[in-house]
Amino acid sequence: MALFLTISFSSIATGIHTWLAGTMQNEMLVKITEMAIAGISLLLFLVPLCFFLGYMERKVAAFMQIRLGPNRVGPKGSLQIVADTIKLLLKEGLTPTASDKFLFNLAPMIVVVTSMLVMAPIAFAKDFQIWDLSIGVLYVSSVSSIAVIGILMAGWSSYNKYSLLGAMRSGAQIVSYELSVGLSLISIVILTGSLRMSDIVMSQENGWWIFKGHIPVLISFVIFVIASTAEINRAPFDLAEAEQELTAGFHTEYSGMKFAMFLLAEYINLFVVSAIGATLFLGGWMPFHIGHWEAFNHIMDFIPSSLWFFGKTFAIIFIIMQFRWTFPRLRVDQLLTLEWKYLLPISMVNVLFVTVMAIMGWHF
Amino acid sequence: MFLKDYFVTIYKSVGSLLKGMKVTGYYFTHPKEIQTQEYPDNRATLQMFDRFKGEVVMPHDENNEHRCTGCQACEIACPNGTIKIITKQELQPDGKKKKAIDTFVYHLELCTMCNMCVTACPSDAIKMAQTFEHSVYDKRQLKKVLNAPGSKLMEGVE
Amino acid sequence: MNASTIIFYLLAAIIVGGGLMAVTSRKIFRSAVYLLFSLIGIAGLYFYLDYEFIGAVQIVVYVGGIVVLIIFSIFLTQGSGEDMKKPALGRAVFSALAAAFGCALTMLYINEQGFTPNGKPALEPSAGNIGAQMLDTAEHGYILPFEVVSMLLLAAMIGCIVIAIKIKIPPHPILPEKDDINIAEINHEFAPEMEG
Amino acid sequence: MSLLGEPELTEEGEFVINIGPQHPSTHGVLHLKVWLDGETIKKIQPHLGYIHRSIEKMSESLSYRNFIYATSRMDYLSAHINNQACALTVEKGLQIEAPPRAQAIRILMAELTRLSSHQLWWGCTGLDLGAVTPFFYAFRERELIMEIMEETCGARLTQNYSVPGGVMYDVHPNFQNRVKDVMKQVKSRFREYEEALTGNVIFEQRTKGVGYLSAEDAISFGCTGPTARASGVSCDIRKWFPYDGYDKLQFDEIIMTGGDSYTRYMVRMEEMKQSVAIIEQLIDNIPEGDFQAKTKMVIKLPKGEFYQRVETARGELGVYIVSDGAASPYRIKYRSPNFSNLSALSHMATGAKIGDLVAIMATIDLVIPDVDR
Repeated sequence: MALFLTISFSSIATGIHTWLAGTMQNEMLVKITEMAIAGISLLLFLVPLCFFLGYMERKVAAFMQIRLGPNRVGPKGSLQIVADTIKLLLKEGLTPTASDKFLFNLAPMIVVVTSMLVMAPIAFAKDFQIWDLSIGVLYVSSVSSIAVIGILMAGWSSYNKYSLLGAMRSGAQIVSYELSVGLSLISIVILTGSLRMSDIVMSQENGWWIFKGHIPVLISFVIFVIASTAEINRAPFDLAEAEQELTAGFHTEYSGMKFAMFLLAEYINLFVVSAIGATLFLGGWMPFHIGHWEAFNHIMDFIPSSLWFFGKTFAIIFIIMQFRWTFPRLRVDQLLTLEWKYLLPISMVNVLFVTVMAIMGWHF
Repeated sequence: MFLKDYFVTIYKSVGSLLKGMKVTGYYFTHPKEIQTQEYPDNRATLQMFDRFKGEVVMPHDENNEHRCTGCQACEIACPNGTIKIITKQELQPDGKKKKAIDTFVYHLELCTMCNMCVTACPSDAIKMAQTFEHSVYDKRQLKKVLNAPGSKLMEGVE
Repeated sequence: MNASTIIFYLLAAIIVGGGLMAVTSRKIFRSAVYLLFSLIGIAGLYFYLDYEFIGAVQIVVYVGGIVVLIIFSIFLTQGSGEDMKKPALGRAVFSALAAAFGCALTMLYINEQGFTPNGKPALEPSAGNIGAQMLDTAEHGYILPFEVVSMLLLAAMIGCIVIAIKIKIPPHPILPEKDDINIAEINHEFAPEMEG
Repeated sequence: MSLLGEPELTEEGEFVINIGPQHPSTHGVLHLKVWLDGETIKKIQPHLGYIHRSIEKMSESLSYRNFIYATSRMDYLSAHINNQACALTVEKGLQIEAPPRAQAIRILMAELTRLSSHQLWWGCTGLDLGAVTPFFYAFRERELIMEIMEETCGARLTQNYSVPGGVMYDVHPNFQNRVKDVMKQVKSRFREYEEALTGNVIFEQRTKGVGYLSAEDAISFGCTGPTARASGVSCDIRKWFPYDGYDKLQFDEIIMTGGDSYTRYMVRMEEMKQSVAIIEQLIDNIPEGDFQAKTKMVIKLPKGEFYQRVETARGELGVYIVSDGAASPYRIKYRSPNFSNLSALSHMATGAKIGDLVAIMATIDLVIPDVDR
């Protein structure tokens, strides 16, 4: 087990590449095969992940609501979500007659593909990263902004007034909250001096930013969690689907597999924002280190880096889930008030503080 | 003081949100509070209240005797026409003819469990049973005959 | 033909095809979506050239900003779900000519340029580099355009706010002061009615 | 024909959506036609009749004993209070009064019903505003009250426990102990309700200043119950026209003057506490004696008109019986609280957002079968 975890991802990738290059003479074929391998392995990771998140959400909700949750299919109901997926797969995918069929079918794909693209620069463990590009943080915030178009498209093309209202709401919401997310990410970028994910993780070798950065980083972490909950359209910011108001908002008309895609995208997004929060504020795969306590740091290093990463990510996921099962939903104007009157000014001032802190070197 | 109000609002709001999260967090960490009754699994231990109104039944004793005289008080008392009693004239040992029930038809599908028939019955012939799993695939099965075949009126019940 | 050529032509096809479809589509919302493809294709081209920063900025600005705004304005347009009318023949011919001449001009300049690879590796766009260059006043600094653009955006924002301000609709009924309601009086009014 | 549907664009920028009859937050088959300007509501037109079962007409062919059971299906959350109202009307016609024990049992049951109804309403309010979890907490306590009902009346929702002249049978031997236990638990949970929903800043923001109804409007729309009392109108039938011995009990009529959704919410929360107080006063003091007055087998009311009003969990329920001396009523009319309260909805929600509409509907606490009957 330990041996397996110490094999770095890049060495596996190089091994596969040399083997493929050896067997196939054609350079193009090698590239295509590698792309296919990367895509399939990502899918093989994502689908079980989404199953787990779906199961986790149900169980968390159930325990908070003094229920048992799914407990029929599989041990402790763990296969319930698989059964549900099979049900969704077998269901008829309805397309409303009056809808714009091309866009109606395109929208869920855009949403899913976008959320998968954002996975690229995330470091899952030590040396385990799909694409360590130099502007990782900027890439994440840029690519995730495409998702809103998928939602707008879904709402528009459904030929349904509820969908349209939901799409309008989510458009206003995502565009606004992107600012706060961006600003809270920037505060870490300022402290690190790099947009590269691996640099950001390495900079937390002697302590995570949430501890090193005093109160300003704590504030930006809180703002990040709130604003990214809004970014991924989860309660209490789920105005785009707002069951009690708009029945299901932008995906009212979707059924079967197309609906499942929205669900898939929601869980991938949930994982992605939590992973980014964990990477930027809680040190990603970096074990818990305290300054110069060598012995303590050494013990912490024994815990595999992937465990650290997933532990932190799921802690954030749990918080976001608890939000969903605790709070009432905001109204559309209050949503924008929260962003423009509270989160944005605070995070702007906060960035100023962080900058001063970074220049003066007041962090550890 | 605008700024003071601003921060006091934030402080109070965050406080109230954390209070809410404390409640859900408490229940998340205390699985003993779970209220779910796993219904089909707890059938063996499930105890219905003795007054629970499940369906109308006519108790018979070991001699296959019931207490229904066929007075039709229940049929009149029923608001929905759930009960239909078909009577016959039975020859008594002393040569007199006496009214007795032939079939006591009970339409469970029409019954609202209002208990009017049971209170109307002068001879306590019918009562409410505690069964509650009434679903069937064919609704004709819900039309029941309450008196057992070959049953007789109990001695001494007028 | 190797893999990178294929990728290049694929991206080029997406860009050109998206642009053509955006112009020729009869449905205005679809036009916006085709434009989106075209813009994403350009971003892909930047990524393909290893200019990740430009690619990401392209997505942030054009896809996340401009296309979303276009879609929003389409939502606010009356009758936006209808097919647009076919343009008059004269207009179509004129537009086609303008596009052709523009294309020819660009081709001319590109051919004159002659593109010699300089062999140097791409500049590493670290956050520090970007920041330094953006705020530099020296030869390759961008402080002036940066400031001008921000002024322009400010002006645009003020314009938007001015346009968006409507004549105020009567607001939601405001709660009266507590003293406004005299319970005893109301009860007095209510009581005779209740005696039935 | 535009994608939005041209015919309904009655004015520039105005568009119409139909909320219901199948919609998660209408709590039944209510259909609201809503004219919108963006998200702001300009007008609401409720369309009724989807669940009309002609209970009134049906009652004309039933005897005075039998028609009561159908009222359980009107406002099914106040089923016992509806039964009680009918029984009281018949008693008025017969000029008899239920024995003291029966009266006390009826009040206890009525207050338990009110409590359980308000608990369900509390959960649903949270649910409508997007907080799913309080719903389950509310149902936990409601379940205990349902168990009391089940043990004594034999049914959880449609009890049919009140009959002309008293109650159908005496309370269960366990009744008093069980009620005391449940009241202890219910009281201890009020604090949790406050933490989970009442004090929550999002909840306050969603309900404060939303759906304002002035006292004058409340009276002119005929609103009753907590909806009117939150606007400062004193209209508790238990105080104004006491029945079944409510005048012997100590309790407060909750009147607040805010008039908005939050005040309606607070009125109901306080009423729950009052119900608990009433139950605690009475539970140890149930008089001994008969649980039912002697009535004839076939009840015949004298010729005339009889009217009796009671306070259900939602407001004033009036039962109006015209008798021609026969064994079944000549005409029955129910004055149901929800119908009048619903009529104020359009007035309250005009100028609010769609999200507010849900909050307003939640705090009026509509039960649609009672609107349609």
